[in-house]
Amino acid sequence: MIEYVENKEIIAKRIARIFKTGDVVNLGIGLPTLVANYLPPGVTIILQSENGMMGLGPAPEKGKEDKDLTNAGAAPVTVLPGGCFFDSATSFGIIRGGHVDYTVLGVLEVDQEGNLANYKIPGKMVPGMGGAMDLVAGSRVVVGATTHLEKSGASKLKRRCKLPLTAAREVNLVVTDVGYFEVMGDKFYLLEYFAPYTPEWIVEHTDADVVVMSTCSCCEGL
Amino acid sequence: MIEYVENKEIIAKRIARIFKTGDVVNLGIGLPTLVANYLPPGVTIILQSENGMMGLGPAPEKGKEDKDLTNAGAAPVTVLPGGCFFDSATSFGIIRGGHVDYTVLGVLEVDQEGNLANYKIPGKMVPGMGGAMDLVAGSRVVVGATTHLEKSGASKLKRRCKLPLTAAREVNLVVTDVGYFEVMGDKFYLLEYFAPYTPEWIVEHTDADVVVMSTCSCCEGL
Amino acid sequence: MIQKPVIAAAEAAKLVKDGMTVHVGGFLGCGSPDGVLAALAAQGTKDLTLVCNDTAVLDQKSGRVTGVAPLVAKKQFKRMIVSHIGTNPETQRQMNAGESLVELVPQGTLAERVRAAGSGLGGFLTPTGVGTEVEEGKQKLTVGDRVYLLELPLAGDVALLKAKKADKAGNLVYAKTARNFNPLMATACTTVIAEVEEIVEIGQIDPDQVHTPSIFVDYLVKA
Amino acid sequence: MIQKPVIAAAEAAKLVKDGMTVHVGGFLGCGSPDGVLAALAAQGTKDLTLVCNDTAVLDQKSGRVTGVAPLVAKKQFKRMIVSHIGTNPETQRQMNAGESLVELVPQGTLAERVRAAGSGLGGFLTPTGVGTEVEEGKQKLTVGDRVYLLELPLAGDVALLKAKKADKAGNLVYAKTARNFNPLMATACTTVIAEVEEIVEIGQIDPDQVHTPSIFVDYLVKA
Repeated sequence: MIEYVENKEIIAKRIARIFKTGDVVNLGIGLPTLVANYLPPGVTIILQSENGMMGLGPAPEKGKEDKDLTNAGAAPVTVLPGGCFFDSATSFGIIRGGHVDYTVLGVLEVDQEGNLANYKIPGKMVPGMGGAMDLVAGSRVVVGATTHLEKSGASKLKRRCKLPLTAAREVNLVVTDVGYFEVMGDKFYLLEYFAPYTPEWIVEHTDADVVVMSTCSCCEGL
Repeated sequence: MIEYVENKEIIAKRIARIFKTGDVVNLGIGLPTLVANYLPPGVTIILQSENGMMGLGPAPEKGKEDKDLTNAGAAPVTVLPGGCFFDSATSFGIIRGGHVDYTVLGVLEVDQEGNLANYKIPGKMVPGMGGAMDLVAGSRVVVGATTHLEKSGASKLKRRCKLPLTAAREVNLVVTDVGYFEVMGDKFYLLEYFAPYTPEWIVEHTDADVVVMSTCSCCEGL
Repeated sequence: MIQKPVIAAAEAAKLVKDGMTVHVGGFLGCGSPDGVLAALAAQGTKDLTLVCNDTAVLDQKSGRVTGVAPLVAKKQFKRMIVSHIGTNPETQRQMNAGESLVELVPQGTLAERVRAAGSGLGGFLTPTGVGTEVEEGKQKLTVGDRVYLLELPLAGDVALLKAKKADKAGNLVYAKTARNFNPLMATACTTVIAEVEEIVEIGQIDPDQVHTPSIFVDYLVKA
Repeated sequence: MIQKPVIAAAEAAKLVKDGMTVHVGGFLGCGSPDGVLAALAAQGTKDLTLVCNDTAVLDQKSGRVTGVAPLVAKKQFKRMIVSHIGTNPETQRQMNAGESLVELVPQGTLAERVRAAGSGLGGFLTPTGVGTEVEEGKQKLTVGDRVYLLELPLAGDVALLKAKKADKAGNLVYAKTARNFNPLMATACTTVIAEVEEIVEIGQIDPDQVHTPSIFVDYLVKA
């Protein structure tokens, strides 16, 4: 009997391994932001921030914040050498134009058709989509980052999203705290599982069609 | 008996008096370029060049040419203090967006509907429209600058253009070497005549409907 | 080059009249013209339509208030066209209570709509929002094998900008991520007011390094 | 930040294969990547489609030859999508003789079509060309009380740029009117090669003053 325990760190760690040196990546606010902490040694990616910068660096030391330098969540950040700034039309030209290799976003619901809902719970929470709709429509690869189950025990991976969509059929990869999935042809394909969970457990606890790849293996070292 | 003698200088001089301080003006290659030489004292306009600059200055001294600083005709120019450079999309955003107050262009034919033909003589001369179509479609006021008659004696002002149009119904003002016209409601309105020509002579030598304004007067001091 | 009038924030606020559409630069308060916004809040101008990336931050716990948030709190906007209201719960409250109209627009579409207005385009085709609530009421066009939404320009009466530096002619240079929507707003409004930290002589900004050409700017306000 | 390979002009030319679509920066030769263009002329690559503001200057009287003119003279382009050919009579001759296909596009429309390709837009509505030969075969849409043409994106295989300065990461800064189409071409092609006069260390270009972000640039060539 495997007991599910939410683990955001494992999600961030696995996503961080997806990238190769030179990739341009946009990390959403919240869980996706953690990804930057777990890049494998020797891998250098370029972080884009949709409020207008390339080469996003870590948070500044306390007392060294610059009021004119924030990320898309209004938190103080730094710029790495070789980074640059641009206006919002250019920023979304970069995003929509396919010049961002990966966008990593949080998930309210994601379904086997590649639909994503992450911006609105009608009547409850309507923060607005911000840049999410453009990021999901425009980035080369869209990665959903989410705990596998809700607090209620319900699967975050669905047959069909019920919440308003952020974008239709744009999600390529989903990483949860139990496994790593590709979304294609109206199914989730399990590429890797994270011990102690097993492919059987994952199929049973996912409210969608999950195909376990014959190459599916346990991801080591997370 | 008045004999017609071509006079480009008078055209440039009259056009130069149209502007007020602060106007943003684009002067086409050729005759329109002469306008810059005749600005009345105390009037400061800002010249835009569609290849990407604001604050176009005069030609540099011989030997001081900069290979990276030319006008839209590839001639070396200078930039005035307070000028700036931008890319071609921005340049035509400025033009199309109505931020250029006046564009002054040469004319092959201009008609009483405000149609302009100045970019092509089929089978003979096809230089391409360059920026002319955008300038005519986008500028707040479009000024046609032309000698009144062709070498053949034919009127350059027409009832209907026969040559391919640069833009339809966009010309607002026409200045020739005999008078100053406004184009409106499918007619040329004569605002001023230039001695020795008279309103009667102009009406007779224009192959279009010309209404002589009751306020029409002889333009002095050209 | 012509010099632009340098006016006080209160004078700038007077150029904004009841019922106008106001484009405001800034991203969650970073790069907002705070002096002019404070004057506009004090003036109490009403029934405005706001075009801005967001309604900034109104955090009652921390007391943090940025950008247009004070004007939202004073209910000066009857309509807000923005991409994000998540950090200003008062916007959400007014929306839910039907006290003001909030139109949520994807951020890239918002930026491009303002650019289209400023650059004389009648609209553009974007893939963003296809298959979502955003497509409701919009014309869809297929180009190649992809479906796009036709999005329309978004012009305004007054633009309120924040820049780091201006010369006396009104050429602007922005700092870092405080640039954001400011250069776009500058192109799309009848009257453009730039609040700047520093005003230098004409000729002291490298003409290759101007972010907003002077011809877009009507008034300068010293921050 | 990643460094970009610095290659010779001849190596750069090898990245351009027969039949490709090549976007070339420059305006009548000002801001053209002349070294790479010379190598491409020497290489003799054929059946190219050119996207460029113009076919530059080929003046037999003065002997003045700029930009892509040598490639036109060698008939390396089967198709040219440009706004102006008036200063290169050979282009006009090839067009009239049916030896190559010349598509004349209004300059602002050309710039915007390249930008649309680079920024993921499916097209845009422009007033330019309405009521002229340019509207032939194009969809017309009415927005408000104005008629617009729907113009489509124009992407390419290889972009050849000229910049004043690059850092080793590939961030570019252009000089004066040599900027023109270069920053646009950088966004719209699969492979982007920038010929630059000077290459500096990463960190030596002010991040507020970068004209083309490094992520667009694949190769640098020292002019």
